[in-house]
Amino acid sequence: MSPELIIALISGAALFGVGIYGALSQTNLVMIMMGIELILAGAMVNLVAFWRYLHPDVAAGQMFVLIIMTVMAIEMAVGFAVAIARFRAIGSVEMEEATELKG
Amino acid sequence: MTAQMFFIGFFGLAGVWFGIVVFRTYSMVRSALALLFSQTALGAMFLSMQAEFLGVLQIMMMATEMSIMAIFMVMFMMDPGGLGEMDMTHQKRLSLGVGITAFVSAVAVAVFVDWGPLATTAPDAVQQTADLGLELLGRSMLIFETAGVTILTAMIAATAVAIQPVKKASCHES
Amino acid sequence: MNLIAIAILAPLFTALLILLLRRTPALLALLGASVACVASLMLLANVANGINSELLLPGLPDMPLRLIATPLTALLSTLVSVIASMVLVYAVGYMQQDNEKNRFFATMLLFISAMQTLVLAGDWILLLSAWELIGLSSYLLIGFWYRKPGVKVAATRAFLVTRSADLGLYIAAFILIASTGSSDIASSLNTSGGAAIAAGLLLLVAAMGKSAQTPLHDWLQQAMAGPTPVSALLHSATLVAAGAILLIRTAPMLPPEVLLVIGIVGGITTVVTGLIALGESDLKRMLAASTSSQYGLMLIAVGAGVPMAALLHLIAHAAIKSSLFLGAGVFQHSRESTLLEQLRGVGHDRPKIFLGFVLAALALAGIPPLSGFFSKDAIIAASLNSANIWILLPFALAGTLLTGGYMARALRILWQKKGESQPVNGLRWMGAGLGVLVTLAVILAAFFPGIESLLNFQLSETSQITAEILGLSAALTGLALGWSIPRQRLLGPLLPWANRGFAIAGGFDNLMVRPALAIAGGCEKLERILYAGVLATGHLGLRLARAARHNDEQRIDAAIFSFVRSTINLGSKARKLQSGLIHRELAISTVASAMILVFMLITLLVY
Amino acid sequence: MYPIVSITVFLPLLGALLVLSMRKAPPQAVHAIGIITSGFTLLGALIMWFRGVNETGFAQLEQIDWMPSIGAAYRVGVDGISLPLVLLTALLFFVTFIYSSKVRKQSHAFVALMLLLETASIGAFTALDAILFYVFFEVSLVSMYFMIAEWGHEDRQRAALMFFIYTFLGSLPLLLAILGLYLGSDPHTFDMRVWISNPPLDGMAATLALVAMLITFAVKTPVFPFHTWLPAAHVQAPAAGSVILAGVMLKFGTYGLIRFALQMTPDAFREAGLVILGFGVVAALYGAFAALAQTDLKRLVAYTSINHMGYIIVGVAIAALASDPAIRAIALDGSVLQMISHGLVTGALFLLVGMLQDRAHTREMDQFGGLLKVVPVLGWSFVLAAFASLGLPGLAHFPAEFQIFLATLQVEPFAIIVIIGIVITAGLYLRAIAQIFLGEVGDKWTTTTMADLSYRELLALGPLLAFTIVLGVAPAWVLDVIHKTTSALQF
Repeated sequence: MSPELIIALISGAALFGVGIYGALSQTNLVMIMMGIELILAGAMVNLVAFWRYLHPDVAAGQMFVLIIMTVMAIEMAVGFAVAIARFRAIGSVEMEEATELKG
Repeated sequence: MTAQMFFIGFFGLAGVWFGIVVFRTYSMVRSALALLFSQTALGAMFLSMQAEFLGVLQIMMMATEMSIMAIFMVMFMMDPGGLGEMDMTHQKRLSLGVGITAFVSAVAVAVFVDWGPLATTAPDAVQQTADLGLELLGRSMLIFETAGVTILTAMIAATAVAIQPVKKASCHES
Repeated sequence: MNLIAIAILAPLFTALLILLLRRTPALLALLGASVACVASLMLLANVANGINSELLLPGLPDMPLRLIATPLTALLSTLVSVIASMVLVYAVGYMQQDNEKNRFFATMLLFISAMQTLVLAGDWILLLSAWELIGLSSYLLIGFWYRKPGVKVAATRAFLVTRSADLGLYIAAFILIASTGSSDIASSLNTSGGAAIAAGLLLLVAAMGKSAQTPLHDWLQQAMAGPTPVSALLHSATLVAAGAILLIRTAPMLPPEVLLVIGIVGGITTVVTGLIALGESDLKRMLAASTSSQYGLMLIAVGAGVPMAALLHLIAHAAIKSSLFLGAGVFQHSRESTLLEQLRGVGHDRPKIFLGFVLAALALAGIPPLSGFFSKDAIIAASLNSANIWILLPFALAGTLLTGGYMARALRILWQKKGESQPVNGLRWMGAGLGVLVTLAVILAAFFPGIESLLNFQLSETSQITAEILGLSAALTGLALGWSIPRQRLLGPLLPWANRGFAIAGGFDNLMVRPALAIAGGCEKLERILYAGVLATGHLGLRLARAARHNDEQRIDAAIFSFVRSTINLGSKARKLQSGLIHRELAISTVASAMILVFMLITLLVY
Repeated sequence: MYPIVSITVFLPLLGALLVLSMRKAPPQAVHAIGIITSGFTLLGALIMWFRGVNETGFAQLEQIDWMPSIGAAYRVGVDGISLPLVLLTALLFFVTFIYSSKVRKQSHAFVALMLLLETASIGAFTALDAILFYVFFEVSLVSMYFMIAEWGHEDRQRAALMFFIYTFLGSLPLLLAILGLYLGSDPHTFDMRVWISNPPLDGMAATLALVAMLITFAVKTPVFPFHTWLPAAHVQAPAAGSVILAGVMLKFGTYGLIRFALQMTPDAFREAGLVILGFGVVAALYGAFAALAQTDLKRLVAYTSINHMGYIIVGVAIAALASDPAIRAIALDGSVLQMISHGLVTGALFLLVGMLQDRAHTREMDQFGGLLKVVPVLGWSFVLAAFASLGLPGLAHFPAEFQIFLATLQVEPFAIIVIIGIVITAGLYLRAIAQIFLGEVGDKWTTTTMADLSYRELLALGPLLAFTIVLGVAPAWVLDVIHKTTSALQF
């Protein structure tokens, strides 16, 4: 049993944890988006590792990676659109000030 | 201790390191660049895992994406240079706890699960790409198309959200 | 068209006609009465030729109403119609002043047709109906001047007494119908035994009521409140006669015990009411009392087992008494009063009328050759021949004596002294009616043989002479006494009692009215108690229900409100949770998903 | 061959719906609708009358399955006992509508309620299905409750409460009895014809059912001591309500007594006959005496109707006790005819009392005096009605009471004491007439002008008085119909 998979998974886990920390801790919309990017990246690493070391003959693994990339792209686009709108509205993208959704 | 294992470990470490760097700097630009590097490292990691297509795709996408992001940083952030050491974080302890918990649990799963025999060899690049193509246009057609349509929708929506509301502008002027 | 129907319906239709046209009531009335008169005379002729006719009408199921024309009924019907027409002729004059002639004549005609029905009735139901109807019409007539004081009491009293006595007729009719299974009178005449005794006694009660026999006699005197023609009709041939007629018709079925009772009742009545008449100070009331007394004599005859004698006296008395009343009516108009004191010497002012009055009075007293003489002798003879002669004869003689007495007294008072009278208009009509009736009273005796042959009945010749002697002597003694000796000395201690009408124990009032009212009062009390009780239970129930409802509402409301309050609190807490800060939401969702993950992991490990 | 019975039953209901549908219509129009509808209903009743009844059983049957699973169906039809009652009901409602056409207080609701009441009444008399009967019965009670509570006089609430208590007490046992009969019948059915042709219950069960039914009908009739609701309700009810209550709804009790108690549990009824007879005698005499004690004219009339209904109870009990079918037929003829005549006479009397009250605004008899001079037509009408009510021959009550008493004497001679009642009623009516109409004109009425009967009132009163006389002079035309059924009755 060779440790490649484990190593890959651990790095994916690390990315995931870092991403969560970032997403939760940052006050800036863009930074939060970065955190999310990292989370997704962690997921991607795992998927690729699984494909490579468990079912290299099934292309579905790679396909899932593609889907996640798509999700990242979408997240970027929407996130930046929102950021633009907010910036235009109140001149800042600080999340501390985004309390309109307060119930 | 094969070369592949070394490269995987190396690039993974690099990606994680740059990922951490993303939240360690006080400058948006630097964070964006760090993220760029992290993503690129991952791309390299993919390559070292013999997923050529995905690796290349990752590097290209992330390069473009992160450059766009850097531009936005410059656009939006106060203090792009990050010279004033202002803290732009909150609920640090919670975030840290959650992050570490997630990391630990994931590692635990990765370590303690019996993954069975690993595949030693992977199909070569051409084969992979062909398989992927067949996969996409065959079994996973629906998912693939859905993803495409979703992207389109997201682009339109993003544009709609982003452009300045005309009516409001006119109100402003008058 | 059947003669019977005409005799009954002619007066009825004219009455309706009067009520509809509201004009010339007198003419119409005379017309109707005369038609009825002609019809009943023709009936009599038919019967005399031996043609008995019968009329069946649909009545109750299996009990048809029947009208029969037998010698007896035809004779009575003739009597009724003749007397009634004469009285009507008189009434035309008498009522000239009155402004409610329509009602008067209509009621009179109703009365006549009811009486015709009564005498012609062939079954119990019809008899009973007619019996009650004459009660009604007499009520209406006695109460004709209903605004006068005392009139309503008199009318009510008359109807009530007769109605209560009528119960006897009701039950008797039920008994007879039950025992024979048919409502036909003729067929029920041959009942016998206990049924006959019971029925006979009950019939006697009914007859006592109608014929004003003691102790039910006082209503008749009060009935004087009505107009004089009414009294004349009432006492002569219609209302009062009904009782005697009933007994005469049912005589064949009466067992001897009942006959004896009838005789005794008649005897007591004739004496008691004779004394009352003698003590009376009002002419019309005196005549009324004498009516009771005369019908007492008839009952004696029936009791003696010779109903035909009673019938003869009934006929004679009808003519006599009606003429007496009519005369009294004339006197009343000329003095505006009926008190004997006021009427002193009125005879001088109205000689013709007084002559008629005298004739009638003598006839009633029983002076030959007037009709009363023969009929009274028949009665006395009957009592002579009867089994219990020693009971009946004294009564009969006493009655005759008293009759002479009060008539003589009345004549004397009416003739003595002078007084001034006022002119009376309509005297011609009155005179006409009175004249005919007086003539009848005088010459009626001539018809008696014819009647006897018609009813193929022979008064017993035996002891005829004795009877004549006894009767005549009694009558003459009575006349002499009455003329010569004032009533105070005649009656002595009896006088006040007689003036009180020999009311036994307060009479009708104390015996019947007061107990009834007392019972009614008791019922009313019980009623209030019941009412209160039920109402109390009802309120109690309502109060219970209200309490329960109140309680329930309290509980339920409390539950509902507490629930609502808690929901609201929960909602506000939830609002606090929703800070709207992206990062916080994010943290929450992350933690939550972590929990979910842990949960899934645990389940994975467990299974 | 139209289903004339059903049409007659539901025509008033249609009228009521029509009235409710046209909220805006003026009161005159509403009353016109009421009069016309009831007129057509009367027409239907007359058609039913001329179609006649059968020798045995019921005629003019109309049937629709309703709840087949439990054997309940819409069954209507008439026999010699119910047909005259139907005619009476239609007539009374007609004249009542004419009389109350002056009601202005919520005339919509009034007319609608009356029409509903008419449907319920005719339905109750024609229903041949126990469930149907019960439904109509209840509906009538409820609508009468509202009638009293809404349009009554000064003390109506208490009277309505009284009425409510009694109806509440009353109709529950009937339901139990109906269920008992239903469970007893085999196969289970609510068809009253089946129950009549072969009574389902016997022994103790029959006795219990009989007792239950007797309670209900004793309250409804009413019989002493269940009668206290009657005077209260009558005194407080509006004149129209009194007429319907006395003329129609009291008949539910006696009709039910014959139709249910006598025909469906005959043996038990025969055993209890003497008790029922006693109740009847007591009721009759008590009613008479209590009426004698009244000073309020309307209460007086109300109590006399207790007396008259008592005669009916006596007649029915006698019919049960009689062994000879002829006598039984006589008694039942008398009882049914008494229902009709009581409806006519008492209806007329209550109308007259209402008219008197409208004029004088009092019902205390000693307040009046000499009114015969003031309002002759009203006075003579009252005299006629009063004499009819005290059973004068030639007027409606005489044939009925004569038959009842005749049968009574033949079956239970001691019970003939009930005949004292006719003297008491005579006395109290004569006293009432003397107090109100005879004597000097009360000074109150010399000053205030009192109008005689208007055309409306004459129109309302005329038919009743006319029928009263016709029924008294020639009872045959009704008695033949009744007799056809009663003589064939088997139990």
